[in-house]
Amino acid sequence: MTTTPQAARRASPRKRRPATPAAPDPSAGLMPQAEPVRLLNSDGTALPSRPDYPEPPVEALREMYRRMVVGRRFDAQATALTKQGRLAVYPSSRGQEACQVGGVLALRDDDWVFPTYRESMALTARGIDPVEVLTLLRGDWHCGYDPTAVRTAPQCTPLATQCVHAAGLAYGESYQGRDTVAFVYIGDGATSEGDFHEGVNFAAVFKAPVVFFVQNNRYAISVPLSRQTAAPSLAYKGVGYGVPSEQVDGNDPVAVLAVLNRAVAHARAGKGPYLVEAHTYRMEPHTNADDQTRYRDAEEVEAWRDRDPIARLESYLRAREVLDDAAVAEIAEEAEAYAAGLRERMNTKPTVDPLSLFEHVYAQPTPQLVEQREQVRAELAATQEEDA
Amino acid sequence: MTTTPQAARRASPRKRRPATPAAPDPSAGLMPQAEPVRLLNSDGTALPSRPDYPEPPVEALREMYRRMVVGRRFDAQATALTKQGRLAVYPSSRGQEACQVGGVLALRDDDWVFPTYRESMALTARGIDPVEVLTLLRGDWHCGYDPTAVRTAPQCTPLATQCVHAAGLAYGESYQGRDTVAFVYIGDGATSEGDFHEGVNFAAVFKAPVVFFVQNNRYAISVPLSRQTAAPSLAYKGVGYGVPSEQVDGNDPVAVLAVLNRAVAHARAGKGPYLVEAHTYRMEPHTNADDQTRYRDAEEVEAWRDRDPIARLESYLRAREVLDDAAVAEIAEEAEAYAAGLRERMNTKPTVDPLSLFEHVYAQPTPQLVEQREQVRAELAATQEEDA
Amino acid sequence: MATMTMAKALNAALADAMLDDERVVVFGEDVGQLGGVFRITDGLQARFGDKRCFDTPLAEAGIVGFAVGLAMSGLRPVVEMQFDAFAYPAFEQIASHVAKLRNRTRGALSVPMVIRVPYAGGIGGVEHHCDSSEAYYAHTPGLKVVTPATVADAYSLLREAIDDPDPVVFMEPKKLYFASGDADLSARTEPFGRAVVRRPGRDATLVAYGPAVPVALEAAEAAREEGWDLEVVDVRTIVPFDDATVVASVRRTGRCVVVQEAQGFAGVGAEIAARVQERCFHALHAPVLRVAGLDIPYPAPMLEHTHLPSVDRVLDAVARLQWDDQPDSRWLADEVPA
Amino acid sequence: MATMTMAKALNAALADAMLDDERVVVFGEDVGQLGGVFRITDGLQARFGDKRCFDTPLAEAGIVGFAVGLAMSGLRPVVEMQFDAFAYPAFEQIASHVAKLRNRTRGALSVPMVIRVPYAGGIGGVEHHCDSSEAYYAHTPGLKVVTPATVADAYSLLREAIDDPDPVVFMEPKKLYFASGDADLSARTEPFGRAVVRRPGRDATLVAYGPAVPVALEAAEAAREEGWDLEVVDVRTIVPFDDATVVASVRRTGRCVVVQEAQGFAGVGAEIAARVQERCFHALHAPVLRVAGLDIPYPAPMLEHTHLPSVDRVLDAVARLQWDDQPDSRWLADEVPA
Ligand SMILES: Cc1ncc(C[n+]2csc(CCOP(=O)(O)OP(=O)(O)O)c2C)c(N)n1
Ligand SMILES: Cc1ncc(C[n+]2csc(CCOP(=O)(O)OP(=O)(O)O)c2C)c(N)n1
Ligand SMILES: [Mg+2]
Ligand SMILES: [Mg+2]
Repeated sequence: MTTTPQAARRASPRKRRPATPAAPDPSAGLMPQAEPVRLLNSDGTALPSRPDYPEPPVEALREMYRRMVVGRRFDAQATALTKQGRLAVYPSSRGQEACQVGGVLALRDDDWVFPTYRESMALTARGIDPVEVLTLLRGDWHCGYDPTAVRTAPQCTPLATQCVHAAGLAYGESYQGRDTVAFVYIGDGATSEGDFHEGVNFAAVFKAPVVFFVQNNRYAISVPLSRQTAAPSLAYKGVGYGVPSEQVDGNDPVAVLAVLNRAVAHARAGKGPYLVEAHTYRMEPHTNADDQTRYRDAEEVEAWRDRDPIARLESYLRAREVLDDAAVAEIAEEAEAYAAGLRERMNTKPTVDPLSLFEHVYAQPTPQLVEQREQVRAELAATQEEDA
Repeated sequence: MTTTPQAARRASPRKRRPATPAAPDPSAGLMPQAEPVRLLNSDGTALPSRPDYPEPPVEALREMYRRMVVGRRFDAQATALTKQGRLAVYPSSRGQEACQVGGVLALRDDDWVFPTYRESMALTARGIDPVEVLTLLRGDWHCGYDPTAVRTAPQCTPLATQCVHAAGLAYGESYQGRDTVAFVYIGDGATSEGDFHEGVNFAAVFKAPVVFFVQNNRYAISVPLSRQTAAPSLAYKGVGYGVPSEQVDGNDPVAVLAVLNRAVAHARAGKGPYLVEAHTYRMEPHTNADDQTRYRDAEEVEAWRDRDPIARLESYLRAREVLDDAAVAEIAEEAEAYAAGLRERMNTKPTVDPLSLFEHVYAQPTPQLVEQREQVRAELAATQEEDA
Repeated sequence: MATMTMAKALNAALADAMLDDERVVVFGEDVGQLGGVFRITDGLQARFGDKRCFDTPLAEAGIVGFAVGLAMSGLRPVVEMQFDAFAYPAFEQIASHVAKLRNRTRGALSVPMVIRVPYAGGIGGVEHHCDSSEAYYAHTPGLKVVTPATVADAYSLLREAIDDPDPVVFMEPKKLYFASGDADLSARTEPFGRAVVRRPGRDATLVAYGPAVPVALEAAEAAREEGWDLEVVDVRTIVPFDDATVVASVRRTGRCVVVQEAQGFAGVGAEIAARVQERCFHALHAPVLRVAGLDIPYPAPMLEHTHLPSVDRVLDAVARLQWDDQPDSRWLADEVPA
Repeated sequence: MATMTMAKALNAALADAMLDDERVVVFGEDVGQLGGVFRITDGLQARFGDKRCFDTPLAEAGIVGFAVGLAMSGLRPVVEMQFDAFAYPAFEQIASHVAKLRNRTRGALSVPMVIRVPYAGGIGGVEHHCDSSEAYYAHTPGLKVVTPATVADAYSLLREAIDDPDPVVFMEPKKLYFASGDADLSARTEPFGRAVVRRPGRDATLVAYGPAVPVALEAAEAAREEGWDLEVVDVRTIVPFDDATVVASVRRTGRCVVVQEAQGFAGVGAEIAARVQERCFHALHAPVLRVAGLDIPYPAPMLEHTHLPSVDRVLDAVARLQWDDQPDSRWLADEVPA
């Protein structure tokens, strides 16, 4: 039998019914707000408070201000050091102070931070010796600090690879009965890497206490956000992993800390990972070696000065009367002293023993490395003779 | 000045305001239905029709039925061929007929299909010679068919890697003014791979006409869905890329075709990629070599028999009076003939010239390969002498 | 001393390691209830619970990166890559992190772990299931690369790898999984990093590792009839490489053939040949020859026997070791065949 | 004939290829407005539009896989990996697809493309920015691997690579980007797959490629004073390898040192040394020696000079080529230092 036109045309035995059935939305509690969370206007005046994001204690905000000011000064000093040839390269995070410092303040000392090359300010804000933080960028061969001592992974350059490390570390800690939270700093561009996907998914599947903090500063070197995603917001990626997500005005220090406090509390409570996107902006070139005139114009950068996170927090704290001229001056002095100390300590080229090349490749050098070390040792001896 | 307790306790100058402001939801049109789209009950009786997913023409459904029946018979024959040692291995898609055939029916001949090892049935349903489809599994060294001739990529084993190929192919086609759609078959497990993330994102950013069709058959070999995602549905991943997504009852042939028609139309219209998750079930082991008793019990498998997509469509088409005993018998005969033909043609071990090893490694063999080929040629000559 | 398959010996090594050290965790794809597609982790989840042996999402970079994090937290991860070619997605994690973390942190952060990779062919596997990928890892400083050829070594090398302070890529020759042999499950064989003479001989040395070792031994047997007494050295640990044992053997025999299954170009066999001729030049009566897989993508089951180093190919190479002190006719012509 | 930097020559090659063949598309990270971090794609987007030269999402597997799809659709992708170590995420796409698609489809589906990889060190780069990764690709059948050492070759080899029917991994020595030289932008130099004698000599052959070629040439100059007349062969295309040119040279000189920047173990230099001693055994007065990078993760700017093959190291190796016909004292001791 073949289908007769009649049979085909015969109306289907269906009743029409309105489009979608009303069912409970399984994405409830996972989706971010439609608009970035904001607690301060750009001018620093307060917005109405909101129950979902209680404002952090004012002491915390004042401490945040202090570290942001010192952090910005540190950042400027580091950029200056590149000009003096004391640093091989430096990626500035000027403009991202609220994010850099907010992440650190939301954490306990025994939590683990997984930073990128962009987080030098965050690390100094965490209390790591700035000279150690800059060791690698100075041209030395290691990350400077002892990651296990300061609970901070080496600054990560292969983009997004730290996401899976954080998932593993966080799972391993809870596996061993510790309530450590792992905090991942990552950029907008790096969210395009497969390792971001795998890291967030591993954390979600294993309910690992990780906070993924995306600093969306609009650019991956020269590539604008529009080439990284077609989504309304990077925070919309969370729901695909069953991970609650939020977006926040990354230049609103009060909102950043409020949102990160909630995210960290969520992770610490054993509810699994949390994803936060902070909308911010990198005021400096990608690094001192970058030529930003090729991909963005001065006006765009200027426009962001009005949203300066430090000025914003300062005027709010002055309004709250926990900051006055004297305090501002005092903190500015502290920042200057911090920079001066760094400048001085960086004033020498570090010297490194060539034979250290063979250390820490393996716990014990292999016979091949011993052989190569002896050759290098002989070469060095020879040159010394010549020089003598 | 240090913060005085008074200052700290002084209430912040805020008015309270209700939680979230009502803003337009940027995720509108991206999120899937809360429940999988279903147009038929498990018993094949019709559900109320819905404007968002108009029912496909009955001729198409009848053709779908025919290909599903033939496809299942082909699949059973292929499994049988492994027992007779005619196939090295075979991954069955029994139970997934609605998805296997639905994808093919939603496409034009000049669209491109990106299948996995699981899609042998889809490929035969697309009209590719079954012997060609099984060439690789027979132990031969190539994919069997000419991908450019049948607009079908080689069946892909490295999981999720085909997602980025599809994005590139689709973009390249539209770049050259052709309205080709690329259709990706992928499994639930493979969505955990970084290449899935990168492929969907590339397609979204470049607005490439790709339909990503996730056959969620609940298992990745032995690993259950719960180890792949903590999300309510795999379709929730789309919003993170700004890609409209839907979930569908993968054992409801009418719904599968209706949803895929819409997805393909969306892509063809230049609106970018579309993500569809089909909830289905693999009735057979992962491959003939798999021991499913280690990870799931017979009851679970049995329960899915009641949702058999073929029985479901058959009873619906009978109700629509476009199918009767005679037609069913006729199609069953066709399927038997198809299987018999395959059985017969597979009844011999293919022979391959060892020297073909050196062909198509490069457009022209390198001097090193020429050298190696001559050595092998000499070896073969020597053994022939011995045999003689 | 018990007789068992290599698969069983590997399984026993994992079980014993988990018993001796509760920091050892085993994970990967299908390693839980299924016990792995080759059953190497069979029964571990039932015995040690699903926290000690568990399945992960299907993502190899994720698996290795997750192991990095677990190692940072003080655990001892042993991960399974389901097949050789399916470890490639993890290449960045392996080359840029696993191999370098100790060095980048001056030893403050070591990530001891074992990455188990079933590799090589001879099992009639379809495409992407039979790659020989050891050279990629051996060329990456910071990794140790180990491959057993006997049941006894499978057990002891895996135990040693798990105890090792450095990350170890543990390459398991698939085709030997179900070959039986004797293993004393309490004893270790040679210390880590030592090659071993599997068969003493006077006339020439065959250097092989992993799946090529049985081929070399078989060839040595067959060579008897041709009147050649061949020594067979099993490399065992590609990194660190045991120059002493190999060089001592070749200096004694004066002739050497390196046998590997992997495609030859820029493979581990090239390194061995280069090292041997550097160190044994004046002892060599003939060039160091190599018998390796062809420089092609791993072929189909029907043709793999033509691709794989065979006893005949090894014997052909031995025959070319200039016993009559005549130069190898193959290279006599002024220009190389092209 | 014009004088320009290698960077400019590569830029010109891309522009000319895009002009000659509209199927050629250039993409990657920061290759658009920025013109690439090394400015190799400078001006291409302005000149050819953002459909011919464009930025992609930040994902290397995505970039290479996207190129596979574009090639399937008939285009000719030329992709940039920003740095050597940042190509590792694409390793699976390169090894399992780019290298194998032609073979897996009996030639029905070829994916001609060029994967540009700025590689190696000598530029004071920080970690992950100076890997020498050529051996990973050279060991993968189905890929061609090319590396220019001169400005003229940079232009012509890139043009040839783009025209080539096979996928080519094009390794660009970073430290030579801004070295100037003469290039005739219309001419091709040698045919693809040919090495070239950069400097004729009688006493010994230095075989080098990419960043090591200038070192070898400098060493050859310096060797004059020591009374050695050294020949320098530039390999140019690692795959396919030009045995004829190398073997002819070594048969003439009777001595050979292979120079490479990459860590030595299982590197391309090992393959070259193994091939040369196989084919030139009776012509050799000394073992083929290798001068390579140390077997360590690429070191910090402060120490890279100690890691990199230097003129002195090359001369030390040449001095060990047993001119007095005495065996190399280094290997005389029965056991190797350990
Ligand atoms: C895997 C990998 N690919 C490429 C690079 C080169 N690279 C370094 S930073 C950068 C841009 C990163 O942008 P984003 O993630 O937004 O972070 P941001 O620099 O803006 O803080 C790129 C492409 C890298 N480090 N790693
Ligand atoms: C990159 C990669 N890793 C691992 C494998 C081994 N493998 C083959 S099929 C499979 C399970 C895939 O599950 P799913 O994606 O759900 O597809 P299904 O088999 O259920 O159709 C695995 C792990 C592979 N082929 N590729
Ligand atoms: Mg950014
Ligand atoms: Mg599945």
